[in-house]
Amino acid sequence: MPNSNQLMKINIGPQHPSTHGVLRLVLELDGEFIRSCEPIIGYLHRGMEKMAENRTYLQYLPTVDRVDYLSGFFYASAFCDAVEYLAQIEVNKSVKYIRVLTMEMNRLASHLLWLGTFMLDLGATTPLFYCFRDREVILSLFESLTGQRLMYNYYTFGGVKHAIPSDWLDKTAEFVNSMPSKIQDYENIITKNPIFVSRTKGIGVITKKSALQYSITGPNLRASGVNLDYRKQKPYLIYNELEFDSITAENGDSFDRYKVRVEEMRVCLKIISQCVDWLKSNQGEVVSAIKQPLLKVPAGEYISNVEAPRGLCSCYLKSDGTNMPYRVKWRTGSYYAVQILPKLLEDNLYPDLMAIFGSLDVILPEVDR
Amino acid sequence: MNYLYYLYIQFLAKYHLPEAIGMITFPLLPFIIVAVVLIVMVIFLVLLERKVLAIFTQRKGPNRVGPWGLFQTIADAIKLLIKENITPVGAEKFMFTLAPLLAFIPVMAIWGLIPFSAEFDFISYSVGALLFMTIASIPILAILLAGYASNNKYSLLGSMRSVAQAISYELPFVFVLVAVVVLASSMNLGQIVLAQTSVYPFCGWFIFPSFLGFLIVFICALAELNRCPFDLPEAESELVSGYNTEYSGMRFAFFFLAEYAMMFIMCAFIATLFLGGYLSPFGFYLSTKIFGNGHLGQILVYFEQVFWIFLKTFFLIFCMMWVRATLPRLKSNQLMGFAWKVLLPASLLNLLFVCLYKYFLFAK
Amino acid sequence: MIKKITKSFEYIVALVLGHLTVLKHIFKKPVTLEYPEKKAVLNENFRGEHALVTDSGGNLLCTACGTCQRVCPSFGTIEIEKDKNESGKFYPKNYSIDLNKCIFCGNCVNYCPFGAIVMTKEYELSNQKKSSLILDINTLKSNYSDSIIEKKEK
Amino acid sequence: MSFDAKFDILKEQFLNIEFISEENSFEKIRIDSNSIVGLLNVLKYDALFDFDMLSSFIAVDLKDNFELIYDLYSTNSNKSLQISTLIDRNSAKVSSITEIFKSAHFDECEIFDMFGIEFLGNKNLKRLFMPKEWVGYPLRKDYVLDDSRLAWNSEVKS
Repeated sequence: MPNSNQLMKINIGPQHPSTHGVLRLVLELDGEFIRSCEPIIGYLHRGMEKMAENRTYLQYLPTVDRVDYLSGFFYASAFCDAVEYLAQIEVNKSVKYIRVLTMEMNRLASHLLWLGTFMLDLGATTPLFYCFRDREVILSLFESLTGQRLMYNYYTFGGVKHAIPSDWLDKTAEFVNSMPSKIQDYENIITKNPIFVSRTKGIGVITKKSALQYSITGPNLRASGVNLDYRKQKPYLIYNELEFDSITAENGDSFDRYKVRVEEMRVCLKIISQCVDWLKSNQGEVVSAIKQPLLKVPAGEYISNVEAPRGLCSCYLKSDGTNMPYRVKWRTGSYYAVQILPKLLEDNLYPDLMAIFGSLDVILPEVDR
Repeated sequence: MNYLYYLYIQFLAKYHLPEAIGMITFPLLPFIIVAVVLIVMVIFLVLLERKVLAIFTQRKGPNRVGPWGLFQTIADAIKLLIKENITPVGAEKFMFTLAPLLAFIPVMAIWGLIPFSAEFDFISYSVGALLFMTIASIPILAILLAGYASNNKYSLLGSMRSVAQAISYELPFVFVLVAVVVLASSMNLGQIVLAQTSVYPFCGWFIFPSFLGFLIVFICALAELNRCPFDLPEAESELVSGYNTEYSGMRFAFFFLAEYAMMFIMCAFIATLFLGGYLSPFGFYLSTKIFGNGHLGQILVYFEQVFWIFLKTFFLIFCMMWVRATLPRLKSNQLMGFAWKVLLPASLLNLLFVCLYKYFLFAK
Repeated sequence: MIKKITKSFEYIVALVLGHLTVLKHIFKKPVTLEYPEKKAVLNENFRGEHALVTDSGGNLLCTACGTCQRVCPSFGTIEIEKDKNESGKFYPKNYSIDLNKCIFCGNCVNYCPFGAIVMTKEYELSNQKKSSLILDINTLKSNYSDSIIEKKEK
Repeated sequence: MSFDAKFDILKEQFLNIEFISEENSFEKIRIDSNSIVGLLNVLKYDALFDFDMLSSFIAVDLKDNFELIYDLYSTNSNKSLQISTLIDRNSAKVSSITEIFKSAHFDECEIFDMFGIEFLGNKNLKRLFMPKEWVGYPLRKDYVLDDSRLAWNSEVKS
């Protein structure tokens, strides 16, 4: 091991093309090999948990989408689930189906963006445009449903803001039918590509033990062989009624994380089509009945778990009977993925940094909150 | 060629200029045409690359500056001209300014080597192919010079790596060149093209006996131009942004244009070696059929030959852009390993096969 | 040795397949939208610039009750000056929305008991001065009349 | 092996361990702060409990003292368990659990950054989100938001 003064200390970020937000990595390079890496985070800290303590429940709801702006529905659903449990607000079935439908479409959009930027890190430019072309369809569907493309503010306690537009379900069904061929296109270009395989197979291996040690969840954990999918293990909303399977792979390297996420896109499509069929067949009262702005939630505390695209998102809510939450704590997936990054980067080649970091699907608003 | 000379003298005589001036200036004409065509071609190529990549990804590509975005590259060039030419402190002034020129000038020289038609063979040496390889490797020196002269630790590292990559991919290139020379039994590019003539369409070309050689040369050209799967030096924007970190303004424009001009000429060279240069793929020339065999027909045959070589070159350029659209980047250690462990033995294998093919076919 | 050959043959097939899939996209129409010339079609519940609803007689529905202020997640975005007109009904003398702070969440529209505020489809809001991003009552009224005219044209 | 039987085993090993289930809240095992490491060791490595993942690590400021909630989860038996301790407010010290769960390092740095709770044994405990020279611990209830740099405090309406 060369003594540390020969190492070249460089730092990547916080403004950098491939750090998916504002992460700063201080790397010590020995020629081509990375000897040590220290992530410095906090550049995107907006004080989500402090904001909750001086805002009412309804005021805090729009900011919840911004915890992770690529999967806003998951965090809104976690927060609404917690408040509805504490305030004993009943939510009828069609609202649950709408929530699962929009969440799965959001997961598909988030995975598409991940695939595009991951391939861009590795140097292939065209998959990015194909993924964004497909993601654009989902975003315009969300825009016609909720009014905005990324910051939805569509869920409220006890239902959703407004009903589904008339032709929305048909457009979604049409989109779902067109997607499998597109995903097959991505597989043709990427999966067996010798350069991609040689750059990601056996790189950045997370063993099952270290994954649990660093409490990695979501696709990263399932790629290491642990079959932990909160939609299956602890079914919330109506996941127990839906018929789908959770994908796992064995050796937990970058290639398997890629494989798990691409298969998960197909699972999302299956769930979306089931939800669309159900919603088409039975109408239900969807708009939330709670209209008074100063909602009082009785004292109590609750942890609601939701399977977000980047790992488990659990929202701990403690209320003290007033109309403002007493304490909100967000547990997000990328927070722990950044923590395991230095361990993965040890003694790897410098170009592998992009292959490993891209495959972990880390996004910084989730890490800094 | 003398018919053209006769036309040129008549043209001068109209402005009652003496014939002597004609005699002096006539040899200059091709080089002026070459320079103008090269600059126009490079400007058009930069735009073509962006348009082709756009078509692959269902986009429109630049279409705001001029009709279909034709003046886009001119606008970029003017922008680069206006930008300030910064010379970093502590840089070797003379070598810092020499490097971009060293990258661009050889490319102009090589342009004349390639036979654009039976008559427009501006520089036809008996060792044309060898001369091409030597001059084509001068820009690699320019990269090394640029890296060293810009007094920047990162660009030195980047230029070292891109020079190592270019050299290790030159070796298979030369071995396949030897195979082609064996096939054509002459180094002169004109002869190589003539050796590929045959009555039936296509089948005289050297791509069929040494298809493996064609693939190797295509890959080596990609590596030499630092293009897609091998664009590690530029892609080092994470660590080192390659040798042209410190360059700005017109100097950067020179490096940028040199890269595209080099791409065009490399593709033209591969076309002459393997795809039968200016020979028309149908075995006969359309213009003789249409305009008969008189003087007019003969002249138009030359221009049709120019058309065929440009068509083949643009087909190869399209393939290079097509590869760029699909493949991700190679890692640095794979890059070197691929050249020495795979391409070099493959090129030797190709040389062996070509020699056997030549021995059995022409032994009688 | 045979495994190596089959593997490299498999790689070549994968490469060719990848290239052909990319080539396939040449024949598809471009999906990009040329923004300034063609504009995207927006749904009616798109959350754009705000507008104060006026009934046929031209006076505002808003009774300056302040619910929108209480529901707005960022403090100090909506400023209202309450006043009583001759018939004893409250009306806003001055009503301003500070677009620098507004996050376009639509809470004010959703929880307004009188449906007095509405979000139009206007999204080109960039401006030179930050002060011109503070919409006062007249611009909010004119926004509403513009959006009504637009609806009629369609 | 019902939960109560398992809980009795724990009762013998640890003195002041109690089972809390307040109304409208999830059940918690309350234990005092200096035997946390022992309990977590048992819960993780003992085959009976096998809670191998610390899913989340929550700190709450209860005005008179702090509460730390360890949300454990066992992947094999798909069960989750919440452990809670109360820490005195002014001498906020608790032993670190990074040896047992490596994921706790970031959590402990964040809690130190937000609440000022010292974690003994954590090698480089430093502020995670706030800048190094920040004064005060933002998530404490008595933290006054009077910093002039904050947007809504500045009365200047540009």
